Amino acid sequence: MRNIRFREALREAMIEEMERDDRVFLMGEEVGHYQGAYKVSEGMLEKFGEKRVIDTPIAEGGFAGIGVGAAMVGLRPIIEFMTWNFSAVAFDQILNNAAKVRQMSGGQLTCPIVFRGPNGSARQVGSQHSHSMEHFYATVPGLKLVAPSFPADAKGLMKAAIRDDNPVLVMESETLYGVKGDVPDDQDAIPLGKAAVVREGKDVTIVAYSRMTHVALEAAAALEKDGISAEIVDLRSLRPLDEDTIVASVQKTHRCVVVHEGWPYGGVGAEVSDRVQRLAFDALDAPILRVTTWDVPMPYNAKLELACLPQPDRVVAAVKQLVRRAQG
Amino acid sequence: MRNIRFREALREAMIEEMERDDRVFLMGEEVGHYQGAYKVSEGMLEKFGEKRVIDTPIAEGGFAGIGVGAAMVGLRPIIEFMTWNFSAVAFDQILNNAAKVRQMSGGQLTCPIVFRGPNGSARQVGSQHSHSMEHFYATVPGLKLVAPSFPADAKGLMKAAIRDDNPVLVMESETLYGVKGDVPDDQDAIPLGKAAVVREGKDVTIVAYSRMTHVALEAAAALEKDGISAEIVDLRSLRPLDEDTIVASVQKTHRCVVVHEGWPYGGVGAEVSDRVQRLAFDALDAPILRVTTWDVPMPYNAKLELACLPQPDRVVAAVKQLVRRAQG
Amino acid sequence: MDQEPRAVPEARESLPPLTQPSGQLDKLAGLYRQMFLIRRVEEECARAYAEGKIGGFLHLYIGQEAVAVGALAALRHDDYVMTTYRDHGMALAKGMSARTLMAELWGKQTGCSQGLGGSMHLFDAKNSMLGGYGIVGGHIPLAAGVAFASKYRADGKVTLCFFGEGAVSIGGFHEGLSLAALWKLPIVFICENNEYSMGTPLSRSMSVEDVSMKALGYGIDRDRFFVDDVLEVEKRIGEAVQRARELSLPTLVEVRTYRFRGHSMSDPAKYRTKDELELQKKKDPLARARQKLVADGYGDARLEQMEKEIEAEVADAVKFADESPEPDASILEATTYVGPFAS
Amino acid sequence: MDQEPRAVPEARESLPPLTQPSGQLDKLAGLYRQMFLIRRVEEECARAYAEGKIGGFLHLYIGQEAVAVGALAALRHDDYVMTTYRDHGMALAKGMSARTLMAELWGKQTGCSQGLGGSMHLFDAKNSMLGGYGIVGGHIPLAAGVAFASKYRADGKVTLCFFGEGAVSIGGFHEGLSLAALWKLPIVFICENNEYSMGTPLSRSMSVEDVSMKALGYGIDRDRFFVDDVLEVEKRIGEAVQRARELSLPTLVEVRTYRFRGHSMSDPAKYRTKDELELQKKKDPLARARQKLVADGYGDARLEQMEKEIEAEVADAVKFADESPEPDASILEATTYVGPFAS
Ligand SMILES: Cc1ncc(C[n+]2csc(CCOP(=O)(O)OP(=O)(O)O)c2C)c(N)n1
Ligand SMILES: Cc1ncc(C[n+]2csc(CCOP(=O)(O)OP(=O)(O)O)c2C)c(N)n1
Ligand SMILES: [Mg+2]
Ligand SMILES: [Mg+2]
Repeated sequence: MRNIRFREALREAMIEEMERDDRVFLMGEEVGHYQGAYKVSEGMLEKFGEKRVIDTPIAEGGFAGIGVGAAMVGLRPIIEFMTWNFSAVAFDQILNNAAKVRQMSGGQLTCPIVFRGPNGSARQVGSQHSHSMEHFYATVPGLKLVAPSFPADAKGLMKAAIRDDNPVLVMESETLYGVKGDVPDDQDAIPLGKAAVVREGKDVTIVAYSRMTHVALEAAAALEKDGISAEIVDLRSLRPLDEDTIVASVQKTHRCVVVHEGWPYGGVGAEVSDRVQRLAFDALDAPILRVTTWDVPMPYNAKLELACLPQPDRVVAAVKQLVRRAQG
Repeated sequence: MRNIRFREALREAMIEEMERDDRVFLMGEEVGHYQGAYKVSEGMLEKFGEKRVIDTPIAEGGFAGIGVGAAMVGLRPIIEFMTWNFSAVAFDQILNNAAKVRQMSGGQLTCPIVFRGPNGSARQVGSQHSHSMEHFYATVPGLKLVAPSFPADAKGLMKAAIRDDNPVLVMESETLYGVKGDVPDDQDAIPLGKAAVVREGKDVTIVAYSRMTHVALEAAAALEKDGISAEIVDLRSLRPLDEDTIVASVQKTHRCVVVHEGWPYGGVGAEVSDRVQRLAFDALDAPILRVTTWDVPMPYNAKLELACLPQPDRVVAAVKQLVRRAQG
Repeated sequence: MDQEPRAVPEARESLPPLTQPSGQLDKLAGLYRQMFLIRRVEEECARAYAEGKIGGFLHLYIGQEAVAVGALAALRHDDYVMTTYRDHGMALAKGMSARTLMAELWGKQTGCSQGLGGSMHLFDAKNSMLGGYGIVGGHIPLAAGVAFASKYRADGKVTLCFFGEGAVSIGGFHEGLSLAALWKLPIVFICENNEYSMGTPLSRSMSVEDVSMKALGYGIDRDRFFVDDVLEVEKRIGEAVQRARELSLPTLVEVRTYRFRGHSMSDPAKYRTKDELELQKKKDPLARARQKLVADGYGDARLEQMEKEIEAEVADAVKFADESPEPDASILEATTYVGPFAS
Repeated sequence: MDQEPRAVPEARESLPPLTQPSGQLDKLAGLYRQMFLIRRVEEECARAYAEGKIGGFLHLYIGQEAVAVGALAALRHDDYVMTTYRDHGMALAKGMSARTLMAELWGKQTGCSQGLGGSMHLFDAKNSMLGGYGIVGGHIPLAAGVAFASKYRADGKVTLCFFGEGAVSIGGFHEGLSLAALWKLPIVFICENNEYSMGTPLSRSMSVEDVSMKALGYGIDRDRFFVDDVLEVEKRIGEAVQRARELSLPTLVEVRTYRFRGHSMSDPAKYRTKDELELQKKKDPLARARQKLVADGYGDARLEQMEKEIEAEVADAVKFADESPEPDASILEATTYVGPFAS
């Protein structure tokens, strides 16, 4: 067991898989000579050379497409978006090619590719750089999508993503890259599609992923002081979505709060909400509530940004609203 | 009152607004000399000339951006996507520029633009041409989005969209263009954000929009034969979403089925579901069900395509499941 | 389907007018055979479309056959091809059988994509036909990626990427060419300039009608010619293929061609005059190749025999498509994901 | 803020070395003043960033000031400008006050965008500064749209669109230029080629280092020069502005420049050597302009006076930004939609 940072865990996963399989390569802006915009790929160019760690010009649509084309003929690319925000210019490649090539070819071709990079808000980077892009991609059949919260999961899910024969989107978080966590020495691939109960509780289920799992943990600690016991389901994988684990938890707690970054309209949170009300209708003592980013473009001002983002106190308030309602 | 086609209603709205305000122009692929890929803009080039009805090369990102830039300095562009599918290559322009320019400029600039075109499946046009793009856009604050079901609404909402000072996305349907309906002679703008109860009923609320309103109407007729009375809420506007009308209906019927084209994960349907369970929790006798396109890329084969798309019988089955549940 | 194997590029010498060694004549006959097959298959498809056997969009290649046939004649069997929705000619020239193609257009399970893709998405992995794509320009980066893989693996393969002149205005064209040029990928970009993108003539889609000029900005080689003679197409594309294979350098080739039908079946093509069309039809490269064969002494009888064979092949394919079963909904999940479905 | 009005382009004659009519000298002094203001504002911003008063990304323009100042000197006040996230120089040269700029970077309500946009998104509608944008290449079509509006209204205005050489590889560049060329829009595309896009040197981002070569593919005029002398920048951009204004023709201009700081505050710029940086700093156009003024007899005293004024202006702006209130959350909805909020 070692205590390492999130970015190191991701890097180890990529390095181990690249050592295992020479069809795997890493491509993106500044991944090589610059050592990665957020140092996730630090040292990888030196280790694998320019053939397998490839710096690109600024052309996300182009190199995302190059990745898909290379995957179609048997390579296993890892395409880094410097941040997922920039995938908006590559949206068509992911929606129309990565996700569809298997279907359009009637199963003749597959697209074993990983798209990865930091997602969601960073700090004060403004409205064009603070998108939670999972809400656009999780809806697309043909894609898988993971958003780990802890270094061990980051490593295990990244390895699974690279080995998967489908396009897998790995959404990291700039604000988690420095976070440390225990990672088993022999951390292997973690199956995609399994949520983790990262805290047991009996009064409410808080569903979260990525950075919001940490927010949920803080909220749960605060709630505990008020005698409310929160269970936290860390989704880890957004597609496939582990509805069994969510539903089992709600069957136990009878209340559910979903916490995620990104705007409230639709998206992953609404999907979780829809499934819970559908699959655990009789178990619910109160409506499902969501704590999300406010429904506005992200402001630059630090205080307003904090106000927009889900914080522990907003999670606490949502939980208390449910508990009060059930009591009153 | 005149009985005209959906495409004529759209055209009349554009013509009337262009006559009213010379800052309004229409731009897109084949809108002029070719008379529109689906003939929505037929005759408009002859009427307004090449200055205001502008054929573009195939460069959706480019001409969407040109529209946004022109809107920022006071023109009022109508940008036609030949189909909304092709907006995937313009996604960044809509997400990052149209929706954000007001916020980034602290309110100094506005973006009075309309993006429009047919959305959703047509017939057997395959997986790259059958997207229901509303699920990607309705989530974005800064945008408004309408998806009318009938010619009168098409005309009224299009007029409102053109007069609105925000970016408004008008999602039409190729399969509705030929549908006829009564349109008042003096049809004026219809306020954005108001749903319409297009059929009254007492046992279940069916929420739908665009082509699916017609499917819902068929389903309701079939249900009536079985003694089930369905109320249909035609959303008309997806953002703003008229939750008051939906909730009022569910308060009355105690059951809700949402019908829409597009994949089930997240999206408009999940949003409706989330709001209904949250705002009408105590009124619900059964979980909200959704009838959507199957969770796969759209197949070319005609029978499979029909199977994938929401059909009246699937809506009927969902309603009966709810009714049975509440009884049993 | 026994289809004559495509002729392999042998000699690079330029061809003297009409007195050719019989090898050349046989080769031309082989190419003519392919062009004629494409023409006849598509004519039957047009009929089938009118009968409602084919749905959705149908973009015919009639008039442009010499491009696919000539260009692909310059390839090895395992070289790659990608193109647009106007892909029937490319698929047949790359070795797909008429049966497989027609079954796909009929939406049948025996089609190349099991009836899921239809006319716009013809894929044939075993013949390295990597598909027809519906988003204009979207496949250009993909093709660069295929060429990237060839370079990565040093497998010596070349990728041909076809697109219409309408695609030249879109971002994907630029990004694909930029990256291929920067990374020196073994690819040939072939712009089939048929003078119209839907109803838009060249003059209203591009400020510079000479598409090949774009190559200057990327520092890659370029070529440009009118498609009259299928053998000339093979030769010119062959040079670019050689540059890709031997030097790993991309080329942009603009071929000037013409489509005799509308953009798709729903297009009455009112944007051009009858005279224009008639003039172009007089230059039909298919007819030209046949005339050459006749003039060169290939023999009417052999030609008619060949054409009869093809008629039979096409009739058989129609029958095959008619009689094939439709796909079952059970294939949808398995063609969406490899392995368990992810919802 | 009283800022000296930007000099207006008067004469087109080429400037003899260093003996100039006093009008030219005053003009150079005015441009120097702007460059010095930009330099000093940014130096203070760097300090404020270190102190935590500014958050997020901060991309300094230090070293490139002569581009903004020279280019904008060729404009009328109501001509339009759009640029990237590296936008401080552009905003100041277009007439934004240091107060308004710094307040924005401090995230204050008195900032140009009420503290919502920050460093990357400086907008100043009344000065026709139409913003800094964060998505590389994304604003290039917007700028074409602004020029489209000018042509539509025949308002005689010209749009300048600035971007880095890193943007040349992206689709938005190509689409923006294609359409502007096809429709003959009154716009000047100015590529500020500062040799690096983040850590990537030219050689690894473009197959053809001469960005202006791209113009050949669009059939538009082009220009290319090293930025040493701010007056030369004004003259060369002025020619393109004139072409836009009088003939409604776009131009692609590549200016070779250099940034003295890292890409943003978090970039230690390890990808270049100290020697390279020192060499470039010796060619600093700001210092060069000062030397010219001194050599030409503008007078040390006047210069020092000017610099003192600017120091005061900057100090005042810092104080203003420090003391300004933060925006209230109540502005968020009203800056998302005009009129009622739409959720
Ligand atoms: C991004 C995108 N925009 C629009 C379309 C609709 N569309 C399909 S084909 C076509 C014309 C293409 O013309 P060209 O590239 O010249 O090819 P051709 O059809 O002549 O072979 C258009 C506009 C599309 N498929 N994709
Ligand atoms: C589409 C997109 N991809 C990546 C980025 C991240 N990014 C911001 S600036 C930059 C480098 C741009 O270099 P250049 O265009 O030369 O401008 P400079 O910074 O040198 O002024 C990159 C990669 C982005 N903002 N947008
Ligand atoms: Mg064409
Ligand atoms: Mg640069």
